[in-house]
Amino acid sequence: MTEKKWPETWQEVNPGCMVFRPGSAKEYHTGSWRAKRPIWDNAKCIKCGVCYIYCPEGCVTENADGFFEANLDYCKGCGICAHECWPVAIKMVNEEE
Amino acid sequence: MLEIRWHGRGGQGAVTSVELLALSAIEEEKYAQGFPSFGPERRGAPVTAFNRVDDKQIKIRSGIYHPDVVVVLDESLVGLVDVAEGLKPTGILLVNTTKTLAELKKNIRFEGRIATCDGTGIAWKELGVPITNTTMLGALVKLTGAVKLESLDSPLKERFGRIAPKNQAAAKRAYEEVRIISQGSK
Amino acid sequence: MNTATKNPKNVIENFDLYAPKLVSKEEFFVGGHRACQGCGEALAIRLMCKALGKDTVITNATGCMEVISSLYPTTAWNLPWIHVAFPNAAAVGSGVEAGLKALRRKGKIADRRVKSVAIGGDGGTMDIGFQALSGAMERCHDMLYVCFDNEAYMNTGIQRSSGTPFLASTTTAPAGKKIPGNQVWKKNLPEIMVAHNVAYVATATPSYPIDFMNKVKKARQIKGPSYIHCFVTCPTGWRSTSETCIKLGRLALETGLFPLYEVEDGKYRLTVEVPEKRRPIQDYLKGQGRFRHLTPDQIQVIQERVDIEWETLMIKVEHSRSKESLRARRSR
Amino acid sequence: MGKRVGMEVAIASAEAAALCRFDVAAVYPITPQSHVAEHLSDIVADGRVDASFITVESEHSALSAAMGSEATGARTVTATSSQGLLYMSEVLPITSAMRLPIVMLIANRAVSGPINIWNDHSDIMPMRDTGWISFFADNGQEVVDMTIQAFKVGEDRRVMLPVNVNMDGFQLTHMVEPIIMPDQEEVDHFLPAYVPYAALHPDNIVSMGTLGMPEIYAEAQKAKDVALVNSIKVVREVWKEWEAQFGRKYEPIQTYRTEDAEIALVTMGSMGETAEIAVDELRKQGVKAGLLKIKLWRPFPFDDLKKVVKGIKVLAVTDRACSFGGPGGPVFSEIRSALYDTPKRPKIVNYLIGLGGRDVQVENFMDMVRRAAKGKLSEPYEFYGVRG
Repeated sequence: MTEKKWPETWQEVNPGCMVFRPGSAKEYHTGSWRAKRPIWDNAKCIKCGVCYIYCPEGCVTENADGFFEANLDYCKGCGICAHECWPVAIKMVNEEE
Repeated sequence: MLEIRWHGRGGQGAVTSVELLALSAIEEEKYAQGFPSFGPERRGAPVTAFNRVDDKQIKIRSGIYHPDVVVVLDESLVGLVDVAEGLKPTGILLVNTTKTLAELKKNIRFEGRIATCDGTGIAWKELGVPITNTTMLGALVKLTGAVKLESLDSPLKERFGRIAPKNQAAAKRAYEEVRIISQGSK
Repeated sequence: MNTATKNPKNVIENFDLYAPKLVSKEEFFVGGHRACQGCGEALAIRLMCKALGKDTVITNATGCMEVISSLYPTTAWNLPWIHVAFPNAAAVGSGVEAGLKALRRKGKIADRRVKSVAIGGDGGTMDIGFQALSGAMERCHDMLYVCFDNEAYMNTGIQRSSGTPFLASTTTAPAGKKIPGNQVWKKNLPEIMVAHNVAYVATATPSYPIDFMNKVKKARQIKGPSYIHCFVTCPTGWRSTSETCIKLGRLALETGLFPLYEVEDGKYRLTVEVPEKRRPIQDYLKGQGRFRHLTPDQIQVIQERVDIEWETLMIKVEHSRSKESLRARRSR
Repeated sequence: MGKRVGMEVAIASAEAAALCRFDVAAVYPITPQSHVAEHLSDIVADGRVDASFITVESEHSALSAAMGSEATGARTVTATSSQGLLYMSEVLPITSAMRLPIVMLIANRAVSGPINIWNDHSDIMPMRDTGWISFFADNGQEVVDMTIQAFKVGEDRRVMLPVNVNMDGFQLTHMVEPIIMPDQEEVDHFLPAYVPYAALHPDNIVSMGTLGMPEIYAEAQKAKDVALVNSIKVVREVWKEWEAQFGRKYEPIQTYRTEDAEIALVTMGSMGETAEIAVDELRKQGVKAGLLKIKLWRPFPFDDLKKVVKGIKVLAVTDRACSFGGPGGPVFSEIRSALYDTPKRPKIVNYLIGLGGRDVQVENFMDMVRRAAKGKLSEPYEFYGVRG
């Protein structure tokens, strides 16, 4: 189903305001909400994935080396990952730093 | 157009009677209506139900106030409710009773034709229960010719299945036994 | 510091260290949604969807999760999803189930099981949606209902619901000079669901993600009604810091306030062990602004209630265990 | 070509839904709709239609469950009346906004209070702005025909809107009368299988019932209104097809003896046929009377109305509901508003009749016409026959 991302006119609004683009909320970047961002110290990381599982945005992903990182387009800077990281490998730093 | 009012008590099957009569008439390619009085009455309370039968399409959907026929399924209603209310002078009052005209007249103010039938007696004998709706239907059919007696067969079968023959027998017997006990003053 | 770090031994028993790594990386509830920073409910939904997998239809009651996930023309959902109104998620979900069942039976859709899952907040489930939930569960639809209980109407601004705990301050049961917050005890909905003879009832929290996901998977398999009561932190409504989202859920367990258990065919079983010596309720209450006004006496009243509820649950668990062993002995 | 049967109209409406091979029925019983609910469940229990019957715990859930099943692409029917319809009111506009073509059979009944189980239109009238297509039936035959037509109109891709079929409670629902029931093959020929625009299924993921911000909401409302307004074309088309196949003609406003009429009654629902008799009687007395029977209430047939009132000097509009504190009954205010722009509009008077099951007889309709012809009523709208 093709549809315009943003309906300019009433004719372009989908019947019933249905959305046929699953996961399209990705178009909105919540990264701008962030005041602090998480930084991983991979030397301390045990690759357990607790940061991945606890992220409300689902924005922490595992890289090729098995370490984890946050997609800053979506990270709101809640700090859960840093707080829950057992080996204390994640630190929240101010955005401007 | 023939307009009929049925008097019974909630649970005695007056509504079934009007349905069966309407279905029989429609089966004969006639037009008919059958409808209950839409009251809050429950089992035991005096209730009424109505029929219209005609050869032409029936348009009217308001109530029936001046019936051509009144059928009383339960003789205890006579005197309790004004069963002859609005009944056309040329109409017929049919009562399920074994009472004599004189006895009935004590409680009925109607100068037209009166017919009786021992519907309860017939129902006991034919059905084994004192439910008189199908029985009295037979009597009504005889008096009015609203439908042919045989036309009751298929609706009765549809409705009662296995015990339809008993109901047919009861209707037939009432058809034969109903008597006009007063031709009225007119 | 998080409580897990403080009691690593205890936690490791309940939380397989590397289990998170094994959890499916597929996201069915994606970033870009507008939930608050550190939203426990958004996290819980993300985990629930992972456990459910793709053959699922979600029915969402009106509430935060619907609002933050479905701003037309976008959606955070990677699953078929429907929202109708506030009180009727269970009813809509039951219709989804009936529709899918009929269409599958008649060969109009693919011949495979697609699970109907209805979700709502505590208000949409325990209050305004209660009748619809009761009806749907009683009718034995093949559906799962998950209540995300953050203990107040957070979507509309932290008003009191029947899920609000005793003495918590909300915007309609505020901690006033005369009346110190919510005056009644929280409604025990899981118990009410057990009374519906629902085949599977469980409590959960995203603080114990593997436990939660296992319960969702179990409920998904059940061919009939199942109910999960998921306790979720709302940093905004609880006036707690975002990063303590997980910790508060853990403290709710460790204090015995919100034990994690499941009830299968009427049998109770704890799924996450609670420390022998439960933490004092004060540990849970202190990090939350909604309880800041409490006096020591009031905290003591809450402690006593928690103790009683805990013991009551333990009796049920014990009773279920002895019933089990009795049955086992008989069958031998 | 169908079979002429005697049948209670409520049962006939359920039979008509069965001819449409519904997939799901979600119904909560209420007087005088209950025979519809019972008979739908009979049909499912007997396996005459392969469907699910959901015994919901309320009307709110009835329509909610119906929405859930319709959203999966299942052809879904529900039914209600009176308080039940009001209880559904939260869900009604969402059904149309989400473009789910559910068919609802409504046994019209008065709204409390005082509580009253009898017929009038005070249940559907407050729901007129919810975006549903509304049919009004005069008799059992129309109930059956309209039920089948409703699925075809609603499911049409140019429409995709829910449809309610209004039948007067008791006056129609509890009436045994002759009805020509179409054959299954005829209905199968008329009504194609339902192919939904979108359906809840993992094979084609959709989000339904999304949030409309202020930048979207107004556009969405406009889109819904246009869909409803334009649906009249499809209604006409479907009614033409129906006439061609079944020989029974339907029009948004059916006229009776209006060719040279100077004064016309306006009715909606089962009183129309009784009013026809009144017109006949008045004609016999030399009164140039006629009758307009509104069959399509939403979308309102403005063009049809303007056409049929040409030459009519007085319209006596009957309403079966009161718009408290308003300009008159809902049908009246609609008609008056519709004719405001016409250069030679008739004088329009309003009678509120048949409220809460109050019987209206031929003589009453004749009286209404006679008095309307004479001139003004004492009030802007009259509670006809009310004592005091």
